[in-house]
Amino acid sequence: MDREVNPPVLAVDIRKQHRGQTSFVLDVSLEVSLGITILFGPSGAGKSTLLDCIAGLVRPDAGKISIGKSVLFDSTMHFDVPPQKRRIAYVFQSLALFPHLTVEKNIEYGLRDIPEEDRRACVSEILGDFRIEKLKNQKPAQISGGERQRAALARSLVTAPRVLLLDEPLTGLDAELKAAIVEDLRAWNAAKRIPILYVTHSRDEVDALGERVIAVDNGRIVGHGAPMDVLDAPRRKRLAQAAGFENLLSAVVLGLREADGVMRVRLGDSRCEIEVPLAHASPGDRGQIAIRAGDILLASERPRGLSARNILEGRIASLEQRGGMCVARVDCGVTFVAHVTPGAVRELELAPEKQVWLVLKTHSCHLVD
Amino acid sequence: MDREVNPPVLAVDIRKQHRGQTSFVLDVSLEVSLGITILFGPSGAGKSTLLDCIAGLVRPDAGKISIGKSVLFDSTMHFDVPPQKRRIAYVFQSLALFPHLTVEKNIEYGLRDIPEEDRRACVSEILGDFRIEKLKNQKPAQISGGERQRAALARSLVTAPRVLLLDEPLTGLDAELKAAIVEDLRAWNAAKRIPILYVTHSRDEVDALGERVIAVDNGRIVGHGAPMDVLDAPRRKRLAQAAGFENLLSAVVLGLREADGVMRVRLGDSRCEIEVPLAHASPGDRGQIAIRAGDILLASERPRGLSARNILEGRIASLEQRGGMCVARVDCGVTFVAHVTPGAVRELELAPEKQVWLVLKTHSCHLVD
Amino acid sequence: MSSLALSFELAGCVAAILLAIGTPVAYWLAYSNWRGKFLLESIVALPLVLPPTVLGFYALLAMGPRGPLGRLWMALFGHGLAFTFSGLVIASVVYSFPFAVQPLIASFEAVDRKLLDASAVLGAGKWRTFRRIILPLSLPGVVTALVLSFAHTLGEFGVVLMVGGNLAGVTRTVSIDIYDRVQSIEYRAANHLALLLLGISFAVLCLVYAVNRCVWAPAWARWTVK
Amino acid sequence: MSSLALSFELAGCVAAILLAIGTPVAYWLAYSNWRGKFLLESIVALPLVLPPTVLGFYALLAMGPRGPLGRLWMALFGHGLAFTFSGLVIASVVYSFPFAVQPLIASFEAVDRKLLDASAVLGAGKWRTFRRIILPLSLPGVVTALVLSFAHTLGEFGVVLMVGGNLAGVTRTVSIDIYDRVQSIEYRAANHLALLLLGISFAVLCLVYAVNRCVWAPAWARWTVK
Amino acid sequence: RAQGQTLRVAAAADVKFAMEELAAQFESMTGIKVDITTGSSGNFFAQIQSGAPFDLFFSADLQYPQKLEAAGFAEPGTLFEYAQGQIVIWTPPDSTVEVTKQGWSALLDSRVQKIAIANPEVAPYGRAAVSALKKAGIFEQVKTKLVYGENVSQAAQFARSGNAQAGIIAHSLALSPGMKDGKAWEIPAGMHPPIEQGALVANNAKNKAAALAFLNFVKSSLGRKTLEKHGFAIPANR
Ligand SMILES: Nc1ncnc2c1ncn2[C@@H]1O[C@H](COP(=O)(O)OP(=O)(O)OP(=O)(O)O)[C@@H](O)[C@H]1O
Ligand SMILES: Nc1ncnc2c1ncn2[C@@H]1O[C@H](COP(=O)(O)OP(=O)(O)OP(=O)(O)O)[C@@H](O)[C@H]1O
Ligand SMILES: [Mg+2]
Ligand SMILES: [Mg+2]
Repeated sequence: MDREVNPPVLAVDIRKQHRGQTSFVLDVSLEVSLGITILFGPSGAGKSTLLDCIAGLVRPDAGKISIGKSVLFDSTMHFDVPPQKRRIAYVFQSLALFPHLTVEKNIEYGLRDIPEEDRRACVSEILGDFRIEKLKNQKPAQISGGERQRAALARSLVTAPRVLLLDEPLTGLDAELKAAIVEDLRAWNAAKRIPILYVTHSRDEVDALGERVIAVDNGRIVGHGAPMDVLDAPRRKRLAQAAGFENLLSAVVLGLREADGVMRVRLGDSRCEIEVPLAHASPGDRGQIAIRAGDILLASERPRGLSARNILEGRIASLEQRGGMCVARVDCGVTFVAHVTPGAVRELELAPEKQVWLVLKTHSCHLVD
Repeated sequence: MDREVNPPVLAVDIRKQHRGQTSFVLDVSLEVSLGITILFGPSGAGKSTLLDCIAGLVRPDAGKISIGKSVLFDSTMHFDVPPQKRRIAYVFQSLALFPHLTVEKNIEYGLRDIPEEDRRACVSEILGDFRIEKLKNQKPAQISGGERQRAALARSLVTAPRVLLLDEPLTGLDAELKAAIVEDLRAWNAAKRIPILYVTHSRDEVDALGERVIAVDNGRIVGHGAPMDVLDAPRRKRLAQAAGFENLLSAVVLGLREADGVMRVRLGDSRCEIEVPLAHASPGDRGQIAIRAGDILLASERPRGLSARNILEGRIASLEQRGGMCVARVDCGVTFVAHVTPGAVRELELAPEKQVWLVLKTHSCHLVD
Repeated sequence: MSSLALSFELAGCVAAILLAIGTPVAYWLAYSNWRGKFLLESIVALPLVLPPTVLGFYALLAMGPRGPLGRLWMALFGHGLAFTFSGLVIASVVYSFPFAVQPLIASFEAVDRKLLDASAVLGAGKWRTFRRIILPLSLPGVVTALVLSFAHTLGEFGVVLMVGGNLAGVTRTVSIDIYDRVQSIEYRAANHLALLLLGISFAVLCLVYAVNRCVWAPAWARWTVK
Repeated sequence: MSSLALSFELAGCVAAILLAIGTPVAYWLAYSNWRGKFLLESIVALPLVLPPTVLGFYALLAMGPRGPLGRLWMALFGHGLAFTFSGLVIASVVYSFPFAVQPLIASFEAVDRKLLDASAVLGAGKWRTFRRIILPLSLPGVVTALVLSFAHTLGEFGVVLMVGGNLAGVTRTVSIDIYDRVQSIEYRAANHLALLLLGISFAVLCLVYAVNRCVWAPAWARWTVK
Repeated sequence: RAQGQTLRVAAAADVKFAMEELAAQFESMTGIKVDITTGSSGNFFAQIQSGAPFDLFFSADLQYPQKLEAAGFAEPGTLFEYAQGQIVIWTPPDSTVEVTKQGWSALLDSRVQKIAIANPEVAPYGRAAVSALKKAGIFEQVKTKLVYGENVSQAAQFARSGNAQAGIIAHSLALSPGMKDGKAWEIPAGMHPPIEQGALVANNAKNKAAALAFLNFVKSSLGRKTLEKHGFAIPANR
């Protein structure tokens, strides 16, 4: 995890058990540096609870929270800064727009020590950015779900926080809007450079925004680092599924080729052998290989002159069209799931029983322990 | 749009203007057949308003709504069946779980004419399907956002409705859960065969569930048909963006080759020429070509022996890593945006200024008018 | 202490009847779309502005042999309404009506409309929605209505005196009893009785509030004054 | 009609003071985490259970030259508290306290806690959160509190009679005036005065409710009895 | 002349009309305005002890003024019995019971189902009514018909509104404008202990001279005549 020298970094080390809840305990220790850190993990993992603790809305049972040198919470000192003094902006998963205030008044709410004129300018700029100028005199009950989402986001972003917490801020927006707001967020981030914790389930948002990812599961941190490292080389099966790996195959390590940075593994009980990136393993070790269905290419004749090393011969077991995509199951001893476009199906004349070749890049194959 | 012979089909033909709203008018006429129909459109398009009207929560200004032969609303007859008599299940965008009831009681709420025993069985089955058995005695304020989403979905699905309306039911769920629930929904749909209107912004969900798509924009229906036809060959620029096409290039038609089902177009002012699927157009016509960044392949040397017809030579203008993906801008006279995996970047030694070839399948190129 | 028992019996009856009558009225006032309903809301509050004995006097007129209510009652039951326990109950219900209805209206109105929509969509009719959603979510208002009408009836004495005629065991409530003792300068006795009344009322109210908290607290009590 | 003016002045003062005092008390009772707060809630309702004249009697003792309040007042202002307008106001405030506080508590408690969290996170302190979020969202409860305490003070006469001494122009409110006329069997005059009082009160209440509807209705009035 | 002065008089409800006439006469003679507050003697008793600004107190009995004097709230030597109350049996004008002819037996009539009297525990008129009933020998027969008003005025209202078909009320009330259309039978004074009504000047009276003057006016022959006109007897010992 990269650390900058002096900047205000959010440091959290807390334990929290909800009252009357025995099965779930949040027990995490993390540092959030400047820029956007993605908080990623399955539903019920404790992401919102963590943000609630940081914002001061839920009091941890024990631990410490600080921004740079300023301590926000310390259970040993019985020290607890109330939320309104923390200068942490937080977009709730449930939005919590004020139902009796117009969109404009909602957004203005957090701006008060600012001269009237600047405030107006501020608000009307962000209304424009988020394409909700037209709605500024509507109340939350009178606007659409996506519009509400944007209003809630705008309400938090206009303030000048020390830390920004975003709990799934872009769910429910269409791709175009999402892209536009992602751009705004990137610009905002570049300008402000504060620690931002961003909860999302969407791989697209991770790819578009994430500088770092912290993976949470069942109240614990199960990984952190660059998005690729955390999400594309997942360590745990559950996370692998969460990140959308359709193929999860058991494998046994055959041999390491350290010079090339690869190792050879055999899949399942089959005779399929592939090359995967090197890992801390020794021959005979067992593990799982995760591969995205979209990372697998199909060819109708044995490909030549390609840089890809893993080429497996197989037979199409089934072919199913799902909306704009075809899902092919290919039996190569083990069964792979591959996504191909309908165009490719037509051009390659793919059909059940047809012989095909799978093309797998080494780095599309991830070892999971 | 496919029509089955006799089945109860939801027919809607209504006009609705919100009180005090002048800029937005919902004015639609549609038929929803058995199975899942996706309602797709940008934020504020009027999707939720349409569902509200169908459910009877908002009274249209004029028009008619019926299921098969049973009329639900008819403005000319001043006929309006109240929502509780419509037997339409509806998962709200805002969920609206009852805050004072446990998850289990929430789910039981819609079941009443059923014997106690069956009801228990029903509820415990769906609790299991949606992986919320553990939470059944929690209240909505005590569970996570995703858990709430599942509870709301379960609450509607246990009833035996004549029509099911789902307003973004899976946003905020992680990929694994989403996949599981999508499977449940498919099974449910196969078993019940009732008209289901499903609002989503997610292309994944469309692909996984959609038998048909109705595209809405600004209160009007702007397209309907199979997902591929509506979303992959979008007719309007705005929809193209909404469906996630990163490349939107102006083009002029050069000539038609009807036998092959393709036509040749030139992109922008450049000399770039590509083949795209045939459309109602004549040489000289202008239009837009939409291409997904993920549909473009890069090669470091001129590819040979591939079935793809469109191979463009260009130079990498910029290369930017975004999380687990690299975004390459390639200048071929016009600039293309292509997504490549970091693995490919390494293997092909991609870098700014490097000469590359773009590979575009014909059917990845869509004409937009 | 028969006057004490009588008072609690009266207050209990009145509170129960008020809840039964006030709830539909409040429901209608909270959810009706009628534009003129503020007129009705105002009328509901009107019994309050008259001094209780005066209201009692008008009640007495209405219950008298020439009054509509008195004649109706006579036709139905063969005896007059004034100076009976039933008469007391009716007059007290009229007088305490606003205390029951106003808090109910306010809390019914505060229920999130989206939940009512959700209930309707799940097939629940008005009655089921009311019983399962509106009523439980309005619990604080219902408790307020109950407490105000109960306590107010306990303490009421103007109307009661006027309509009841201060008959020991029938219409002499504890508040009249205390009043009489103050009037006849038996301050010690008055003090004792007043303390007894306060003590019992306090116990009853504590019970109501404690139960209310237990039912209510777990799900909601999170935001607190720090 | 000086007694009428006096009544409205008194009711106005009392309602204003009650709102000012009742609001912080209700706020604390609604949001405090203290487990014993149901005790306080019960105490708040207690003034109701005593008959008004008896409460007035105790108030008179407290405000008299030997009472603690009377002595304090004398030390501060050089004159007694009983039989003055100020005395009336204080006694009425005590008596109508529950009518103001109970509806306020109920409506404060009904405000969605998530909104209070949102306000805090946006940097608003308790006061700003109260003023901008809790108060506007509790408007129906505030109106109820205002109406109940205003109307109840208008109609109150037991406490007022006792503490005020029924002095023309100083402490003779219209309800005492009407009461006097009923007592001396001047029914015509009593009826006239009562009608006048009802008429003006009705107008005032209509105004309050109509304004309340206008402020409130547009955003919320969607779910209606069909 | 004491122009512009105002006397505040606390008077029991039963002497209200007499007091108003006395006040008018006194004002026309002296120019001193008299403000009359009517109410319950028990309340006035408590209020005067708490420093109520009344100059004079005309009670409905003798007990309250005596206690006030004993406690030092009266101007010494001013306490005197200004009148004695008388009681009547009153029936509403539309009553078919001929009370003026039947006297006591009217109360035994089956058409009389309720008889209103003042609460004997607190009101002197109530005590007088009960002892007169006992003297007449019909108390046990009518006991279940009795309903009690807080004071004699409320008893009058019970009868007036028709809820009680007869009432034993103060003669002074029966003569008041609102009641005089009914029928009244005077109960002989000997049938009940005298209803002695005392008056006094409060020791914190602002204007003692004027208060004494008013007291003396009540004692004067004009004062007596006015009281008698309103249904009071003048005690012999005065
Ligand atoms: N009650 C209302 N009063 C006035 N305008 C409204 C009301 N509800 C919705 N609108 C407006 O109507 C339009 C359509 O809203 P609707 O909620 O149907 O959109 P939507 O397609 O569901 O969008 P989203 O994807 O953001 O949920 C929006 O412009 C919205 O601002
Ligand atoms: N107030 C509460 N009382 C008891 N348990 C709670 C409470 N809030 C949350 N939980 C539980 O704690 C766990 C973590 O919840 P949290 O809201 O932090 O999850 P999350 O990671 O945000 O999930 P999602 O992606 O679904 O929003 C869940 O199992 C939830 O049921
Ligand atoms: Mg969450
Ligand atoms: Mg919507």
